[in-house]
Amino acid sequence: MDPTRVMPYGDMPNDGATQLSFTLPVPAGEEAKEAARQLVAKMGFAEPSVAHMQDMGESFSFFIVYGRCTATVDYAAVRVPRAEFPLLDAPRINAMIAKLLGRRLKVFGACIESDAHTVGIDAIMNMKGYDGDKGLESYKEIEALNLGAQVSCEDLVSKVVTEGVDALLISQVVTQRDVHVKNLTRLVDMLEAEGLRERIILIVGGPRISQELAKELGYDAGFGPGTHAGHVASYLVFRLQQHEDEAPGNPLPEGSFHGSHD
Amino acid sequence: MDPTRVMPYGDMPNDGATQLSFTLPVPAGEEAKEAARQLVAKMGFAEPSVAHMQDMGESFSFFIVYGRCTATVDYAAVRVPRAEFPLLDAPRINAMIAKLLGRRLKVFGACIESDAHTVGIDAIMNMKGYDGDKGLESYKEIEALNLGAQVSCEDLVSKVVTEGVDALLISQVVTQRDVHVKNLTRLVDMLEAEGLRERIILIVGGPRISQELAKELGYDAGFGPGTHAGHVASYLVFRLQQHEDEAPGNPLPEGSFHGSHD
Amino acid sequence: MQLRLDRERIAAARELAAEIAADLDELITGSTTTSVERAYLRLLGLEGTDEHGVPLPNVVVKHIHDGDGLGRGVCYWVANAMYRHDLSLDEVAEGVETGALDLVSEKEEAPEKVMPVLDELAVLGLKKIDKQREKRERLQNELGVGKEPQLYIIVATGDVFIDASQARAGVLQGADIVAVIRHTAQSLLDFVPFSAVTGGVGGTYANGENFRIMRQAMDDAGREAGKYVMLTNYCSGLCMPEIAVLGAVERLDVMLNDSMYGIIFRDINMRRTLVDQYVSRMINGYAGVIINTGEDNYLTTADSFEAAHTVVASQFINERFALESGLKEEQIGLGHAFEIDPRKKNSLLYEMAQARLVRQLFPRSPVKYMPPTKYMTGNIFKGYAQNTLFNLASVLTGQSIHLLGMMTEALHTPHLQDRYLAIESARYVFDAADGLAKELSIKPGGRIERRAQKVLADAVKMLEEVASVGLMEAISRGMFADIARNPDGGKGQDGVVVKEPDYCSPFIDLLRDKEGSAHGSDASHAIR
Amino acid sequence: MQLRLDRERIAAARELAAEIAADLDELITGSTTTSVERAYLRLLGLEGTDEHGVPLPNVVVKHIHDGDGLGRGVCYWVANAMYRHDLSLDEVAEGVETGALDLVSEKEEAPEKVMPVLDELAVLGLKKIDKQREKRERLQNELGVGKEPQLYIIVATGDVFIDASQARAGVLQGADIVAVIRHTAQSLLDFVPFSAVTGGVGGTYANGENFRIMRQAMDDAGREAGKYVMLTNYCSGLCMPEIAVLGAVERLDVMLNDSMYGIIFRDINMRRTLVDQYVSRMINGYAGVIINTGEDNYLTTADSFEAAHTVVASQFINERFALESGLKEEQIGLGHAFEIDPRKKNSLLYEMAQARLVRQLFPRSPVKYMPPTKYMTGNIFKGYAQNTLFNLASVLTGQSIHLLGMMTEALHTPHLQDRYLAIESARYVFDAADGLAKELSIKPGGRIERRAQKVLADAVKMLEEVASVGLMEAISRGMFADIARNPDGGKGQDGVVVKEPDYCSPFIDLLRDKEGSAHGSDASHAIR
Ligand code: B12
Ligand code: B12
Ligand SMILES: Cc1ncc(COP(=O)(O)O)c(C=O)c1O
Ligand SMILES: Cc1ncc(COP(=O)(O)O)c(C=O)c1O
Repeated sequence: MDPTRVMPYGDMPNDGATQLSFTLPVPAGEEAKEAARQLVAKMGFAEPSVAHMQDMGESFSFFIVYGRCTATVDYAAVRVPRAEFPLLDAPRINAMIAKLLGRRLKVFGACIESDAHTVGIDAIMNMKGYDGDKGLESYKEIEALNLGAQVSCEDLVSKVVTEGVDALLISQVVTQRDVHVKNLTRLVDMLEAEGLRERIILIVGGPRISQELAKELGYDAGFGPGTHAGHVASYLVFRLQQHEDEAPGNPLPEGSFHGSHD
Repeated sequence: MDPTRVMPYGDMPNDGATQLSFTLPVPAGEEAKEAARQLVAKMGFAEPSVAHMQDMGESFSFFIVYGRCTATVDYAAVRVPRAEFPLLDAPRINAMIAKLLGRRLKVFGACIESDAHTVGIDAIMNMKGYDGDKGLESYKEIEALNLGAQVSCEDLVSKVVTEGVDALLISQVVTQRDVHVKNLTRLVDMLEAEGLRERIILIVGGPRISQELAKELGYDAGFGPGTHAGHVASYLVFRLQQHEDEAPGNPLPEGSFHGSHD
Repeated sequence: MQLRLDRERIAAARELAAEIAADLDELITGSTTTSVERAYLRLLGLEGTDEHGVPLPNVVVKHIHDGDGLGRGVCYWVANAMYRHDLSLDEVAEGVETGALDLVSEKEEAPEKVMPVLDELAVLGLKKIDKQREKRERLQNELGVGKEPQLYIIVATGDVFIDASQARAGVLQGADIVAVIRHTAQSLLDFVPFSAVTGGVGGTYANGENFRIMRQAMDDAGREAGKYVMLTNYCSGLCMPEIAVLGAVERLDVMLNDSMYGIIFRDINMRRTLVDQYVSRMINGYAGVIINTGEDNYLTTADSFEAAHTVVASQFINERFALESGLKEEQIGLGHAFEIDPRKKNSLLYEMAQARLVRQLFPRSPVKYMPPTKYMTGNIFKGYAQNTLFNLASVLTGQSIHLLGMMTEALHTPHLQDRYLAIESARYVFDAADGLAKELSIKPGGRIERRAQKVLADAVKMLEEVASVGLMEAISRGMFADIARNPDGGKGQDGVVVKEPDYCSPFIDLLRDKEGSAHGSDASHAIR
Repeated sequence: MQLRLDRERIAAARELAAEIAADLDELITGSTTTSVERAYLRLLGLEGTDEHGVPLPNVVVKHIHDGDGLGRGVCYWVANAMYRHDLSLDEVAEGVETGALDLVSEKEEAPEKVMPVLDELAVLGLKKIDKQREKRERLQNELGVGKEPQLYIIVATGDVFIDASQARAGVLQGADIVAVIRHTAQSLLDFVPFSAVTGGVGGTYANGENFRIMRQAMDDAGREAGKYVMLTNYCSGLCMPEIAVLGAVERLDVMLNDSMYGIIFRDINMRRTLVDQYVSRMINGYAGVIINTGEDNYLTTADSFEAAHTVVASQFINERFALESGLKEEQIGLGHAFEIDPRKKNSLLYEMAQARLVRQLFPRSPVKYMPPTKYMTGNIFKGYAQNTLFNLASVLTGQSIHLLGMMTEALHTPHLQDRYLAIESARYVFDAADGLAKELSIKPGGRIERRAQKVLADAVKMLEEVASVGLMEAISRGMFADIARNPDGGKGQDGVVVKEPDYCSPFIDLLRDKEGSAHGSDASHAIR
């Protein structure tokens, strides 16, 4: 297998075998089938073959098509942007926070705006955690507060101001019509308008969140499916460390990662 | 919906929503996922998103990806090549044969070479038929003989010579490594070499056979899934009629559609 | 496939539920809310919006609430103004809108004098519902209804015309019930958005216009498919009673309606939504609507195996609340779900125990059986297999309303093909196993029975605890869905008002009187 | 989940099957075939090909057959030459190849004199098999085997190295048994293609090299997966006994082996394949190989519901033939299938009746349960649902060898992901319903039981008819699979030879003697 020219493999190496399915808004029939075939051919698949056409009523037709993918990927050259940081265990995380900050790290979590899916943020924040990995509440050097569902950006920003936090953990699960992008952008804009953005670590997570998207939207890091609290805590320490490295020997002044009341 | 620019429709009209699945010969991991995403992007899908990655062992990874198809098809312009002929009922077919030919039409069916899948050809030839539609044996003006499975091209061609047939119905079901194309080509070549090709109606059928492929391979017609004997019988009459039209009033001489012994 | 269950225990559960409900009776019947009052205005026929697009019922009720007069009921004030100035309802509303009228500072005539001006409107309002109810019965008799388990699909595009087209396709494919999912945060809106036919996220706005459009589409599709198609929408949230009215008037057949859901999953204030629920269920009851409750959702946040009994406990409570509002058992579609982790050994065995238990506890209720959602993944094929077993569990345990599982549950709101494939698989499984349940018996004393009995026993234990601390405290302790809410938190608290002794509404009696006051009846089959 | 079945009727079926087999005993034990004789040469250690690539066993046997000497057995002629010229087996073969020797025109020494020259080779040949059998037992004890229903996957790429890699992945995913499907027309080849490791169509060539490569790959993968992986190939077709030898020597664990399949679906001559089957099963038996029969295939050509009893009737006959060859019940993997039209109402109910029936009729046999194939379509999702119910039927009715259904059955030989998804769904269903069968009973006298009883009764009726006309005539009448074959038709007829009175082969006794002559025993559990 040539790692610089990787392609799908169904029956034989490099046969490109790919399964597709989609619905066309045309009535089922020979013309519809041919349209499906042409469509897949236009997308560059060789030998497109309609395995199944189903009349779905109301002039909708469902298709299952097989074709040979003609593209290849240089697997050797694939680079995935990710937040690169060492994974630490809880005692080490606590020790590092104590050493670097000299006080507990204050972290707020919230599922913002219309989103009411708290299971993800609960998994990260709450004692119980996820998949056997305890949440941030279990870290003695972290003061974790989970604000729950449907927290408006206004409320959240005012909490950052009044209660002072080092890090905000935002969850977004509903993504239809890109509502998550709208919500996340709104929050960053408001934090920036208040001059708070640079003073906090801003993290977002959810099933459709990637590091890439997070960066694009102005967040420090993005965490997707399967994240554990340990990842997030390690990342937080990594960021504290980074700060320390940039200003070595210089203990973090109160308020540097901390919203103050001014 | 603009019929000249038809594209897939999942949630909203023209959202292009398409589901793909395939296997890549690389170990599961972030790089593999990114490779899958890139591959789908290279095929022209917008917003490719990996819904699922599964380690399958042995450095194989399975992917389910959603993307937005960007191609459109001019549905209004789609033309499907098909054998255009009127569908007739059995009495009419019998009457037409009697009138046009003045004798019974002799039809042999066979599943050729290594192929042993007779269910399809049985459905067309045998009394019992398919889906409630009786086979060619049930037509009183057709003399139908089903030679069954694994008939070698040699045997078949010699039968055409010795027994004299008007039409040959060939079935091909196994298509792996294009073995059907090889078998079908071999038969046509042998019939041509013997000077028999023009004297018979040559039809092929099977789950992966289309009119297009049939024509390409030098057959008169190709029938795919869901074919009934009635279709085939109607087509045969249509061909007899065509002949009649070309030489009007001129009854078909014995032997014209009939292999003779010379 | 019958489970042997302890009848004593079931009776105990019903008694505890009655106790729990009774404990809240004073709060519930002694309070009204802004949305209850708006609902009454809607029933009286008040429609339209002001120039800012605020619905007139909101304008009027806010006006009275601001004037601290809600304790007497909006109907009183409106009637008072109508009576005094000889105005129509619309004219009164207009007066409020323009500022020409200040209802609460009007001279207060005696209720006996003013209230009769509403009689005609009230009766007219209910007539609209009567008519729809009759039409439903007529159409159901004419066309018939789907066979149980009835296939329930959802549409959720955010655009009612697209919803309608996709739903019509679904009906032609075999769906019996169609639900339009609501815009993501509509339950938090304290008004019903007018003329919002497009633009919803994760669902379409619920309002009268959209109900009407869908009703028409489903009547048409149903006629084509040869059955009466049931139409569903949501009246949980801050506008429960209003949406109940809209649903009743537009002939919806099923309404999701559950305070517990609102409290727990939408952080709506307890008092607000309990009061709203009481009135909305009276309306649902009157309209012949089937309600659906949301206990199934508990298993998405709590452990889906360990918390099985919380679903059952809540169902008993919800049944009681429903009966108190005058709903009949045949209208109480309690929710439960197939949510056990598919990686758990014997998950199907436990699911069947649970599903059969619910079916036997509420034999006359059209229980709503929810598909796997929590443990669905991006692996749509695996998901399709999970849904296949769900379909099988449903037909084997004799469920009523069968929500179709979508193989893409973890990915997006249903696409056209997802819905089609879901219907296809369910029809296949229901046919394949059509008579199978009759041919199998559950081993007495075996694991299925023991599991069902344990869930029931745990539910009774939980009901005891709830009864002893009260429902609101139980919720505060996170006893449902592992989510805690406190009585003074949540949205909409400010819309709750204690009724004055001279509180007036023409509807309470009118609604209750329907069908020989089923109100407060027992579960008739009831083992108690 | 137990069916009540009529023990008398089962006993009657076994008696009729014995009659049917007895009727053919003279033909079967009184004849030999070219491939039987080639198999003996292979057992004696003759390998390699001539310069045209023709395997030496073929060269030698053809030579003797051409010389009309096959009735005495190739072993006699070879031994005669070896004895007379003091040559090794290889030297004799070389002599034949070069034309230096003409075995049948040699002076014929007395068998008592010449046959002993083969003794050592014969024992050596069987030793190779003994060793493999011991190795299998050792590895199975060490690593354990898969739990029933055992997951059986196929690979069919036409290239053994690709097969091996895909099969290894399958084992890591959870497969217990791996079958390499054969090149499309290999069963019609009258020789075993040598060194054909690639280039197969619809499957890979079956030969010693490929068996060895796969065995190694499966031993490795099995070690990694922590179980002994069973390897399967096909010894139906014109080379049945030879491939049985190759399989025995290369430690295959399962071999598809069935004359009925060859006759009906491959148009192989009846006499030829019945004789071949007899000897190949002796070899399978000796090697501890499990055979698989092909009755499941009948339902792809005949009506899958109406013809259910033909499967059962054939299974009784096949069991008898297997016992006659010395196979033990634990080695007789009779085939049946989940092939009822999924559009048929109650298909699952009938499938379960049929599957449970077969399981109870042959309780000690590792029956092979085939997935839906005939009614699979291009709709891979629907197919996935069909396979999910198949998986469920399998675990509920307690099947042994579970052939995984592929969602792409109607489209292509399995792709990597098809196999993975099939394993995943089966593992999910088997876990989800692990203990379910124990918790359910079949209602006595209900539809499941009645259906099973009817199929059994019809099978007995059919066996009566077969017994009265004889098996060959029954086949001629199209009683199996709706396909008729006549005794004098089909391929390979010219390779059948009646044994002379002085026919010799050292193997018949050696093979039978193994394990205290199980030969011809009854189904030990047998109700008869
Ligand atoms: C449970 C659930 C609900 C529950 C939520 C209960 C609750 N309190 O959370 C209830 C029943 C209330 C619900 C309601 C709705 N839901 Co919902 N729901 C789900 C469901 C079944 C599971 C979600 C879940 O709990 N996943 C488990 C957690 C652990 O996974 P996770 O969120 O991905 O979190 C992990 C990572 O992403 C990450 N992570 C997540 N957040 C964060 C944050 C940070 C900072 C970090 C570091 C990491 C991180 O770490 C977590 C652990 O690894 C999904 C379908 C599915 N199977 O995914 C639909 C789903 C999410 N819901 C959906 C919808 C549309 C709704 C509704 C809006 C429908 C409606 N119109 O009424 C409503 C309203 C809710 C609302 N306004 O948000 C859609 C969203 C479609 C889309 N992509 O836009 C889904 C996908 C279902 C569907 N196919 O339609 N839902
Ligand atoms: C039944 C079956 C068998 C039976 C065949 C019995 C028999 N006597 O026919 C048995 C068990 C023997 C068998 C064996 C094998 N099979 Co097979 N078999 C099937 C199966 C399950 C169904 C085929 C069928 O009967 N379809 C029903 C008929 C009615 O449909 P049809 O053939 O398409 O016919 C219709 C039309 O196409 C048309 N038509 C067909 N022929 C003609 C001819 C004319 C003239 C006309 C007008 C119309 C016409 O009209 C018919 C009615 O509408 C398919 C899987 C599937 N579900 O499709 C695999 C399948 C066809 N088999 C397959 C293979 C590989 C084999 C084997 C080669 C495997 C092996 N290596 O051992 C063997 C060997 C057989 C051989 N050499 O051909 C593959 C082929 C893969 C490919 N695309 O190349 C399939 C797709 C299974 C798979 N996924 O691997 N098989
Ligand atoms: C009882 C109930 N009400 C309402 C909803 C829908 O939520 P919303 O109120 O956000 O529309 C659900 C969803 O599952 C539910 O179960
Ligand atoms: C008993 C039996 N033998 C053999 C085969 C395979 O066919 P072939 O002999 O063509 O390899 C099958 C296939 O289903 C079978 O069931």
